[in-house]
Amino acid sequence: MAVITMREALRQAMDEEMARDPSVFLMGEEVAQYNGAYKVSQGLWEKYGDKRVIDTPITEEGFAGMGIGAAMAGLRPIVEMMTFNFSLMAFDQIINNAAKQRYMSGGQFSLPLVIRGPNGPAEYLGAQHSQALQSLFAHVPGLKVVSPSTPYDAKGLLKTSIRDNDPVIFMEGELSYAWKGEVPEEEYLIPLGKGDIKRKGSDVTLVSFSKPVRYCLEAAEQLASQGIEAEVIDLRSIRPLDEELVYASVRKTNRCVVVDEAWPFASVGSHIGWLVSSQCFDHLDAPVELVSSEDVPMPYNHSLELAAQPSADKIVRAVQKVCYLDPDGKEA
Amino acid sequence: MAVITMREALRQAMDEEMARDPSVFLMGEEVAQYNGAYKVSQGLWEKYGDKRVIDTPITEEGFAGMGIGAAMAGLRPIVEMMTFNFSLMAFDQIINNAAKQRYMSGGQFSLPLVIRGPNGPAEYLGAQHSQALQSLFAHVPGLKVVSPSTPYDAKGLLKTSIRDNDPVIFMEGELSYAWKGEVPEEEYLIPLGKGDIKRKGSDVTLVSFSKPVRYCLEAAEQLASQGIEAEVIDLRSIRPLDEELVYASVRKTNRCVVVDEAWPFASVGSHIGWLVSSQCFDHLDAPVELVSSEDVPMPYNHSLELAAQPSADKIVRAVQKVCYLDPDGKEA
Amino acid sequence: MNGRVKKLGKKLATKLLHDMVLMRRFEEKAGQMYGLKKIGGFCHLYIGQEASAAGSIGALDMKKDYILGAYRDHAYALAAGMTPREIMAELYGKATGCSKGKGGSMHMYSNEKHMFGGNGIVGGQIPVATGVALKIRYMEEDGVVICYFGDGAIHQGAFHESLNLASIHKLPIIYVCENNQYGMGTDFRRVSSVDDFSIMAASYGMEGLQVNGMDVGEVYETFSRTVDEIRHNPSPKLFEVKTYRYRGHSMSDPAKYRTKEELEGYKNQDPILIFLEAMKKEDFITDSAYEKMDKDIKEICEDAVAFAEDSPQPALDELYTDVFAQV
Amino acid sequence: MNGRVKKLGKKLATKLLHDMVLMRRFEEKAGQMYGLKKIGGFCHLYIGQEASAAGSIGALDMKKDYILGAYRDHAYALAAGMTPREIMAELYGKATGCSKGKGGSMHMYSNEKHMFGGNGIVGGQIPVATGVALKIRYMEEDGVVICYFGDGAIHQGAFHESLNLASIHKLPIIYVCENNQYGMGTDFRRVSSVDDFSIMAASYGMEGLQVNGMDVGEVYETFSRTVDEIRHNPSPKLFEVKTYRYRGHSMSDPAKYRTKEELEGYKNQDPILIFLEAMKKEDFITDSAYEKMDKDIKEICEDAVAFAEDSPQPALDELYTDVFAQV
Ligand SMILES: Cc1ncc(C[n+]2csc(CCOP(=O)(O)OP(=O)(O)O)c2C)c(N)n1
Ligand SMILES: Cc1ncc(C[n+]2csc(CCOP(=O)(O)OP(=O)(O)O)c2C)c(N)n1
Ligand SMILES: [Mg+2]
Ligand SMILES: [Mg+2]
Repeated sequence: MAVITMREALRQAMDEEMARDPSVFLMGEEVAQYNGAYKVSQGLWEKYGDKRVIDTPITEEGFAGMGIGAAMAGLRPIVEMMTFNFSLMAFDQIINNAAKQRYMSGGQFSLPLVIRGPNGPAEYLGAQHSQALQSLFAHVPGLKVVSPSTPYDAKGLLKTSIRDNDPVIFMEGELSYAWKGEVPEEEYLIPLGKGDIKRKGSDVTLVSFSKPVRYCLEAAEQLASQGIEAEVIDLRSIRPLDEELVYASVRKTNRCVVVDEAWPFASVGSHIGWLVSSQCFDHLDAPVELVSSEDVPMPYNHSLELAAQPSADKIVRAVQKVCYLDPDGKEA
Repeated sequence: MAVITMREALRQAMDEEMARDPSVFLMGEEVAQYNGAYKVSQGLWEKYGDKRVIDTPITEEGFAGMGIGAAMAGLRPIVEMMTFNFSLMAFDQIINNAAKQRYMSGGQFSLPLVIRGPNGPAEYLGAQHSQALQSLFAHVPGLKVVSPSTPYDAKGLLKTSIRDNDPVIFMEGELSYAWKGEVPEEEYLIPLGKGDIKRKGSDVTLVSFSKPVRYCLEAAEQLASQGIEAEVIDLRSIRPLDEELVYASVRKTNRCVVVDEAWPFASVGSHIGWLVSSQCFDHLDAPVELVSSEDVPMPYNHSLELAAQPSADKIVRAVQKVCYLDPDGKEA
Repeated sequence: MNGRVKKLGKKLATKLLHDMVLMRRFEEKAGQMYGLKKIGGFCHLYIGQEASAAGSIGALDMKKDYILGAYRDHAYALAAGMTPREIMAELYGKATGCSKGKGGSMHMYSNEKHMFGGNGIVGGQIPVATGVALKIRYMEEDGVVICYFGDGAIHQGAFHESLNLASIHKLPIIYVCENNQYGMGTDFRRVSSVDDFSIMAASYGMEGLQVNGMDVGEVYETFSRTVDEIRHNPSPKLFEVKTYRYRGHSMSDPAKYRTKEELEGYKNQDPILIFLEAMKKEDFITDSAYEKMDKDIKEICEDAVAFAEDSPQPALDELYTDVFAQV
Repeated sequence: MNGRVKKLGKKLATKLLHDMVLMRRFEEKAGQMYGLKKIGGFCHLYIGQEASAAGSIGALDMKKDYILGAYRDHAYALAAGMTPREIMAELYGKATGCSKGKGGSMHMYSNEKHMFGGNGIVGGQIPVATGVALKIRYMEEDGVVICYFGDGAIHQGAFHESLNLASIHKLPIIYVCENNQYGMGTDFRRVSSVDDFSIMAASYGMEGLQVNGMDVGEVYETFSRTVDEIRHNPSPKLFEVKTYRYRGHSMSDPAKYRTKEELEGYKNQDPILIFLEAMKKEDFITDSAYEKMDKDIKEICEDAVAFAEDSPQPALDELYTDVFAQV
C-alpha cells in the first residue's frame, strides 16, 4: 500500500469526489492559485479550474453562507476555513443556518455541505491561532463533526462527508498534515459514526480523536512496558458518536481516560467523561479521567504552549491514576 | 422587602451602577428610546441621555467589538444583546478578543465589560430564536458566565458583574423577566462563583442555574410528597463554578440530577455531570442524570417545543431513576 | 402612474392587484387570529409593503428564479405561489403547514416553489441568497435570485461581504433593501450614515437604484427590465425599495415611535388604493369587479383559517425528525 | 516631493527617516533570527511599507492618541515608542517581552504607549479600534485613533459595521487600509469589485482619500493635517495608503504569485531610498550622517537581539496568570 501524508490523503479525497460528481466544488481563501495555505488543495485548481476551485475574499461569514445557499440549491460545496479559528467569523451562518434549515423547513432542504480545515493547537501562534474548537460545533444538533487521526481515516471519512446530505464540520489536526500512513489505491469509504480501535488492550480504555490519538498510542507503548495494556479508541467522528464501542471497551477494562486537546469546560472530552461515568457506572473501578488542554488561552512561548496541551506523559499519569498506581507504576 | 420582577431588578442594577460610576454605559439595539425590546432598560435613556444609553444599528459584531475597545481604554460598557441568539454574529469578537486580550498582552489590559441579554428557550419562535447558548461561552477561558434565577440574585450579580474587571457574559432567562421576588432596598452585591442552596434536602441533589431552577423547586415539592427531600443548588454563575458546594451536597445525598435547558452534547450540564461523577465517585449511589433539552433544534409548534425542554415532570422522573424508584415512587 | 398601468395591460395589472389584495387580506386575517391567540410568538405583518413583493416577484419566473427574505415573509410566500392554506397552517404550527409546523411565522419555505425561506437573523439570508445565485451561475442556468432585507439589515457585515462576492462572480441576484423607514423602533436615519442606500452599490462596482415601493407598477417595471437584463448578462444589483409598514414591527409593538400623521400620510398613498384608482381610470376594473375580487380573496383567507383550525398537530415524534437526512 | 521635505524641516525629516530605518533594520534582524530558528510561528515583516507607519504615527501625539493594527505589527510598536528590546524579546517569547512572551509576533501591546495591539484575526481590530475612539469621545478628550488593516481585510463585515458606527457617532478615528496589493497570495484585484478602496467612504458619509504610501512626506502631511482637523472637529476618515511589501506574506511564503519585475519596480521607489535622496538634496543629511544613523540603529537592533537572547523564559506558572484579573 502507498504511504502518503494526511495532506495528500485529504487532497485525494477531494480530487476523487470532484472527478466523480460535477456538483462538488471547493472554495475558500487561497485554495486555488496558492494551492491552499496548508497545501491541502495542491493541484486542484490546475485540474478543475476557476469554476470549481474558487479563491474567496477574506469573508468567512459571506462565503460560508454562500456555501449554505449553494447546498440548499443542490450543489455540494466544500468550504475550506483556512483554519477553524477563523470560522468563528462564520459562526452565525453555521449555527443558525447550516444546522437548522432542514429542521425549520420541515425537512424540505438537504445541506450537502462540508466545512473543513485545520483545527487544534499550532506552534508559536498564540491564543487566537491555536484553538481546538470542536466542542463549539459538537454542541449543536444539525451538524455532524468529524476529526480523523490518520491518512487512511481522513481520506475515507472525507469522501463520505462529501457524499453526506448533512452539513459536516470536518476538522483536521493543523500539526498532523505531514503525518504519514498507508492508504490503499482502490476506492473506499468509512461511515460516519463508527469509531475504530487503534490498539487492543484489556486494562484501561483511552478514548480520543484527531491528533491526540497519537499521544494515546505513545502512552500505550510506555504503559505496556509497565505491564498495563491500554485499549485505544479513536472516535473518528464526534457526531454521530460511536458510544457503544466505548462502553463495550470500558465494560471490559473497567477504567477510562478521555483525551481531548480542547479546553476542558463543556467540552467533547468532559461530555464523554459523563457518558462513560453514567453508562458504565457499575463497571468503573475508578473515576473517568480527562486529559485536556489547560483551561487558559494558548500562550505564544513554546514551553508554555507545550505545557498547555495533552501529552503522552500526561496520559500515562492519568492512566496510573485510574489504576491507583504511583508514577513509578507501583500501587499507590 | 419590595417584591419586584427580574426585569426591574436588572434595571435597578444598571441604574445604580450608572449613577455610581460615570464610566458605566449601556449600548445595544433598541435599549434607549424604545426602552429595550424586553423593557429591561426602561427609563434609563430618559435619565442618562444619548451619551450613556446608546441605540446601535443592528451590527452585533461591530458594537460588541466597540464595547471591547471601550473597555480596554477604561470605560465599563454594558452591551445588550437583544437576545443571545444574535450574539453568534459577534462570536469572533467575544471569543478572539474579549476572552484573550488580557492574556495576549501579558496582563496589560483589563476588560470590564458586561455582555447581557435574554437567553434560553422562548415561545413559538422556532429554532433560530430559542436557544440556550451558555455552553458555547462557558467553554472558553477568559470569559465569566453568569445566569441568575431570581430577581434578588439577578440584581446582586449584575452589579458585581459591572464592577468586575473581566468580561462577563450575563445571561437572563428570556421567559423569566416577569418572575417576581423579594429585593431589599439597601445596596447589596453577590460575589461571582458562589452558588446558593435554594432548598435544603437530604435525599438527592438537583444542580441547575437560570430558569430551570424553578422547575427543580417544583419537582422538589412533588418529590417531597413522595417522601424524597431534594436539595436544590442554584449555581448562579457557571464560570467561576462553585464546585465545592455541589460536591458537599452530593457527598451528603449520594445522588445527583443536573438540569440544564441547553442541548446535552458538550454542555455545561454534561460537564457538571462528569465533574460530579469523578469527584464524588465513592459517594454516588447511582449514575448522575442529566435533564437537558432534547438534542434537536427548537421546533415552532408549542407542544413540540414544550416537549423539547426540561420540566418538573422530567426532573421528577430523573430523580426517581437515581433513587431506583418506579414512576409511582415505588422501588423499581 | 397611469401610463404605466396602461402599459402593464389589463391582465397583468389585475394579477398584481389581486396579489396585493391577497397579501393584505391574508395578513389582516393572520393579525386577527393572533389577537385571538390562535397564533403565538412573533408575527411580523407586511401590510403597507405589498407593492414591493407583488411587483418584484410578479416579474420573476418562479420555475427558474428564487426568492429569500427575512422574517416578514408571509407575503413572499404567497407571491411565490405557496397556498394560503399551508402558510396559515404553518402560523398555527400545524402538521399541514409548509414547514410541518416546525418553522413558524419567520420560516416559510417551499423548495418546490423556490421560496428558500424567511430567516430570523437580521441579515442572515443575504449570504445564503448569494449562494443560491452561485448555483445558478455554476449550473449555467438563466435564473435570477431576489434577496429581500430591511433598512435595519443593511448595516450588517453580511451585506458587505455578500455584495462583494456577488460582484466578483457576476452573480444573477438583486439585493432588495425594503426600506420601510424603521428597524423595530428605530428610524433608519438614526443608525445610518447615509439616507440613500442605493449609493452603497458603488462600493461593489454595482448598479444601485431607488424604487418607489408604494407603486406596484414602478416596482414591476423596474424589476421586469432588470430581471430580463440579468438573464442575458448576469450581474448583481442593489435596489432600495422605499416603502412603509402600517402595523407595528411585530404584533407586540405599539409603534409609539412615529406620529399618527406620518402613518396617515403613507396610508393616503396606499399601494392598493392608488393602483386600484389608476386601474379604474384605465377601465381595467370596475368597482363591482373589485368587490368580487376582494370577496373571493376574503373567502380564500377564511378557508385558510378553517383549514389551519381543522389540521392536526404534528405528532410528538416529529420533534426528532428532520434534524439529519436519515435518523 | 522635495518641496514637501523642505516644509517638514530638518528635524522632523530626520526623525521620519530614523523611524523608517529603525523599522527596516529591526525587521531584517527579526527575519534573520527567524531564519536561525530563534523565532517560530508566523512572522509578518513590514519591509517596504515603512513610510505608512512612520508617516502616520509620526503625525500623532501618543500621549493622547492610540493605534491598533493587524498581525504585521512590529513597526507600529516601534513607531509608538515601544523599545526594540521588548519587541524582540516578545518575538523570542521571553518573559521580558512586551506581552511577557505570551502574545508573540502578532500580539504586540503597550497600554502605556497606547499601542492597543496587533490582532491575528483579519478585520478583528476594526471594531475594537472603533471602541477606543468611542472612549475618547465619551471622555471628551481630543485624541485620535488610527486603525490599520490590509487590502484583504476591507471586505470583512467588521469593516462595514465599524465605519457606519463611527460615522453616526462622529468618532475621532482614521481607518487606514494599507493596500500592499496582496492578501497572502491574492492580488487584491482578484477579490475586490473596486480598485480604489477610498470610494467606500461614501457609503458612510465619510471622507475618503488615497495616499501614496511610498512617500513618507505625503503620508505625514496628510495625516498631520487630518489629525489636526479631527482634534477640533471629530469625525472618522477612510484612507487607502498604497504601498507594497517586499517580503512574502509571512516568513514561510515564497511569494511566487508576483513577478520579479513588479518587486523590483517597487524597490526602485523604496520609501527610505527616495526620502533619503530628497533629504540630501535639501542638505538635511549627509552620506556620512546617514551611515552613522544606520550604524547606530543596527547596534540598537543587535542590542535588542542580545537582550532577547539573554532574557529568561517565562516561569511555567505564567501559563495560568492573566486569564482573569485576579486568579
Ligand atoms: C442578528 C439579529 N439582531 C437582532 C435581531 C432582532 N430584530 C428582529 S427584526 C429587527 C429589526 C429589523 O429591521 P429591518 O431590517 O428594517 O426590517 P423590518 O422589520 O423593518 O422589515 C431586529 C433588531 C435579529 N432578529 N437578528
Ligand atoms: C478572519 C481571518 N481569516 C483568515 C486569516 C488568515 N490570513 C492571515 S493574513 C491574511 C491575508 C490578509 O491580507 P491583508 O489584509 O491584505 O494584510 P497584509 O498581510 O497584506 O498586511 C489571511 C487570509 C486570518 N488571520 N483571519
Ligand atoms: Mg425596516
Ligand atoms: Mg495586503
